[in-house]
Amino acid sequence: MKWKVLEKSELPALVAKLTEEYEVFAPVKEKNIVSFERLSSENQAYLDFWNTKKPPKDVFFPQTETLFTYRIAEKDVEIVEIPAAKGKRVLFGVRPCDARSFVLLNKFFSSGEHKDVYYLEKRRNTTIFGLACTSPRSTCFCTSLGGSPFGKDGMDLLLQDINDKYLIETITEKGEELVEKFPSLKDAEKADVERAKKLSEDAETAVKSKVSVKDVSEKLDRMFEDPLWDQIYQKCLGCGICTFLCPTCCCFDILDEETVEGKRVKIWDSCQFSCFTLHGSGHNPRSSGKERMRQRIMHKFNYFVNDFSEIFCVGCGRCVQECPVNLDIREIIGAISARQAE
Amino acid sequence: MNNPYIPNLAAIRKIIIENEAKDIKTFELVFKDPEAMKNFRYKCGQFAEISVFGAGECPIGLASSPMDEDCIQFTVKKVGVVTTALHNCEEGTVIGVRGPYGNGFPLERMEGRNVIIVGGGFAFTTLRSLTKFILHEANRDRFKDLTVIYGARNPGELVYKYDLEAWGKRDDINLNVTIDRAVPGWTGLVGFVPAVLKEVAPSSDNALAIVCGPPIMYKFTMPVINELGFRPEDVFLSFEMKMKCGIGKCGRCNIGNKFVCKDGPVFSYKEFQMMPKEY
Amino acid sequence: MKTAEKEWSPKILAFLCNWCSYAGADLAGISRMQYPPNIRVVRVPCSGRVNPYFIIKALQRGWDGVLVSGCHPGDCHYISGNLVARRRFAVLKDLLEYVGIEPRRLNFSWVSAAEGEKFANVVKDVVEKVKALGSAKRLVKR
Amino acid sequence: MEDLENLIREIAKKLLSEKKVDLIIGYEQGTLPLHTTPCFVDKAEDVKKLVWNASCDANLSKYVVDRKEKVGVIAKGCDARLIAVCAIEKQFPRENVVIIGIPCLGVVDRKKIETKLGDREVLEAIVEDEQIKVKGEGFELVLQKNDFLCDSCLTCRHRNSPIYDVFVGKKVPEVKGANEFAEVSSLESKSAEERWKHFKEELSKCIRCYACRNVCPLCYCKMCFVDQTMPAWFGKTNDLSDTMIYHIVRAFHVAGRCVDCGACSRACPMDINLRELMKKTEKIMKERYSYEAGVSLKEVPPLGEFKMEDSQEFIK
Repeated sequence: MKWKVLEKSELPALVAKLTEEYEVFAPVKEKNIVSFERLSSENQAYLDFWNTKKPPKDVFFPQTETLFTYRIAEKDVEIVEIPAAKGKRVLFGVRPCDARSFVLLNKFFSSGEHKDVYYLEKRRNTTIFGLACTSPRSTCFCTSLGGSPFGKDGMDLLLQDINDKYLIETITEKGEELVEKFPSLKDAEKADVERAKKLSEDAETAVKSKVSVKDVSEKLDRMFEDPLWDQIYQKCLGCGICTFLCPTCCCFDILDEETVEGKRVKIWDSCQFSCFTLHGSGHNPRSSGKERMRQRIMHKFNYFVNDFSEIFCVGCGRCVQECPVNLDIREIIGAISARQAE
Repeated sequence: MNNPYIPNLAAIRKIIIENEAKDIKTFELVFKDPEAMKNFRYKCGQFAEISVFGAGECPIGLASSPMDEDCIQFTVKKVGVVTTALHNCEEGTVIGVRGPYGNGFPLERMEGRNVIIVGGGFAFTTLRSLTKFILHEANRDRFKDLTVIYGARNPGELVYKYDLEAWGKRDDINLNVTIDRAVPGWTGLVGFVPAVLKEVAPSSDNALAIVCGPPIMYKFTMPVINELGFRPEDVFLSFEMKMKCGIGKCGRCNIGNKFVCKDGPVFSYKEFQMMPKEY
Repeated sequence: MKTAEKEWSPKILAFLCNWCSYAGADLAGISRMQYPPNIRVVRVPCSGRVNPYFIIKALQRGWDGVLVSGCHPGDCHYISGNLVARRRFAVLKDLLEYVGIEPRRLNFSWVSAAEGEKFANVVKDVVEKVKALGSAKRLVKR
Repeated sequence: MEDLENLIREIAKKLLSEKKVDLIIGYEQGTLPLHTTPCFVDKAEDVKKLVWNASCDANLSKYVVDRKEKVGVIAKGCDARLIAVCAIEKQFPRENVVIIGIPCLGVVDRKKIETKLGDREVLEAIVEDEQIKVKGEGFELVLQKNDFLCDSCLTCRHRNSPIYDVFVGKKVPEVKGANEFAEVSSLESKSAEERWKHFKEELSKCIRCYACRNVCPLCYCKMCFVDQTMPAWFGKTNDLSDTMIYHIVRAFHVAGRCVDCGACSRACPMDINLRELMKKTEKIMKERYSYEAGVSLKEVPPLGEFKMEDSQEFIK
């Protein structure tokens, strides 16, 4: 682990230099909305944000991704594969909660006999340059889910704002490789590292929102038929905000697209949509909002835990912030953990 | 890294119309690449994702026997977008096949035991694969008595009539074909599958039962299976769910924490009892 | 490039009602009236059968213009199909124009079975207008 | 406000205990400042949960469609009008719904407050009649409520539910002199090309989460046209053409029914101003068919009927 210092005024130059060697994706502000965009001459990184509206998952798992194209000639078909993107990428300015989502997504997409190469290839070519969180919001609950505002999970480097300058902490070899391209970076002094440590502790205590997830998974094992589900889904509108803006939600659909040439695409889908599980016959095993809400909670806090020993939530708080009817996942988790063990 | 989303191309060699309503057809496919054909090794009870280019993909159970090496077969009912498009295909059309996926029937556990196959309606496809496999001369000795109970609404809806006829002539299979209600000209069994199962009453001694059919059939067949003394771990059911990727990634076909596509589609009755009722 | 531009001519999708406009088009043909060959006709039972999706889909697929033609008000074979359609088209046209679709790409007419000449003139007019606009870009799916 | 809140609770209690309704749909305190959340009360003793203030922005008429039991709904002007539209469209028997009309002085647009505050987060807020007091880390501000109301509320024509069974409190004066179509008119005055550019930019932000559709009480279709597969009319990806068509067709589908409650714009996580599109449909209906949605329980929406003398200047 290495610590480097960067004067604040030098950051734009560092980012600019990165764009020369990498495809850089960074938070960009446009009309009040901050989201990860590919940096070009037309936009610039914006770091003065709480968190991006959309999580960075779409850099590896785009909302619409072409799996392959095909040409139909009478009865015959020719498939044209899309070569994996070879370009090296840097994902810059990722908050620790979102970086942690990549740890979970990696586990998921690389599990089993068949791996999702589209996600994994892009992830492998990418260096993740995190940005520590000095002022968490009231809806942040990362510390309840194993994260922290200065957490390093899923990152290769971490940029930390220590008031008058930045510290760059290299975490992995990939991160080191990147730092080596900037020989002018000075080593950090002990006092700087100490300060970062202090700020990190402050930030951690600033995360006031807590949820108790300790035995939620075990409780959910026995709660499939619990009357709780009849209550909590009632106000849910069944839209896709919570899942689309979730850094870990990664369910998708596969479709053939009608364009000049044939295209098979993978698109974001949501367990909250009624068509998600609708059979061709018209039968729907998750026919109401109740089953769909239960699926979302069970998937994150029980099924995923069974398979990967981790909760599929990083506590970023986006679903809490953006839900049009203020259906707060923290309350649901609270209600589950308040259930008495029978 | 191997890309699991790219289908193999296969040409439709033959289309067999299976029922009177003409909405169930069997498609016989040959891979364009002979190498791919050779590498496509599957087990009875597995399925594949079939692509009709321009319409999309859907999961279909393999209806042929793994012993049929020169082609694979799928029996498809015309229901949704892809199956309709497939039904509109002519012989010679090239479609896509990804797979095989899923766990398949527990053949190892069936060896040296009596096998009871219970099927209803068009869900008989993978059971046909299994029956064909067991009856194959290279395999028949590995299994003991084979009892097949298969029911359809009426004679016109019975699929694989050519197989049923051939099997009927053999003495190494106890074949019971039934229809729901008597119709003129039908000389075989009449009655719902559970009732016929009760009548045939195969012994549960050293036996394994495989059940496949619509949910309503499960509901009435399982009590009979229990009555006959089968242990839950000796009974296997095959499930259907809406699937897209077939490889446990797209997130929609789970029943509880089991993905039907990769942990199933075949589950023992014991596993089934542990699963939440959401299917 | 210049010649290519000269050679370009629009593709217009025309939905013609079976009872009036289609017959009107037929009459134009039988009467040997000349009109540009840029339209492709979809015969529909009534202008009321024209779902707004048809029109939007045509634009999405890159048709340069759309023409919907039915019986004159009062003459609908189904009494009021065209009157229901009229409101629908009015709202759809207003809305599509509002988002920026060029108004002249969306055309509607009443042509009776006896109005062969009117049909030929409508087509001429539509083709000319759309030609002046150039090929469709907005809403076209690439 | 206190006042109305108590009146609401009293009426809710009365309706429940007299068994006139099985369920009251209202608002309760949310988990975040400036938020309330829909709440379903079926016991008289629970009515104390009900609140009323200017952050009661959810359109509760959404929860009326498809309900079997008899319900009482707290209805602002816009909510009540949508209940009326859905009732005309026979989405539920009118007698199953007790509309508890409430005078509304407009609801707060949180996005406007967020824009004003920039990075500062509101940790505590008190919404009063005229003012909103917001507090956060190192700041405390008093905002004039009228500066932070939803755009829809600024030009609202029916702050008092025009249709109701019970009315709570005193009617408030209606907004005077506001030009509700100002935004639409200004867009109309631009060239087709400028308008296209505008809508293209605006709608390209869409992530197809369908919050605008699902929050809309008028979008009660069992299967939305974008979800249909046989035929699949339009694509489901976030391709610009498909996305724009989704929004255009949705606007078309609510034409003559939309009452400008503003729920779609408020729900949009990407801050798309959907109101621009919806408001246009209202204008078309007003100009062409002199129709205003949700003010009567008799008149059918314009696209459900016709007149011989309807305008047809666009038809040759």
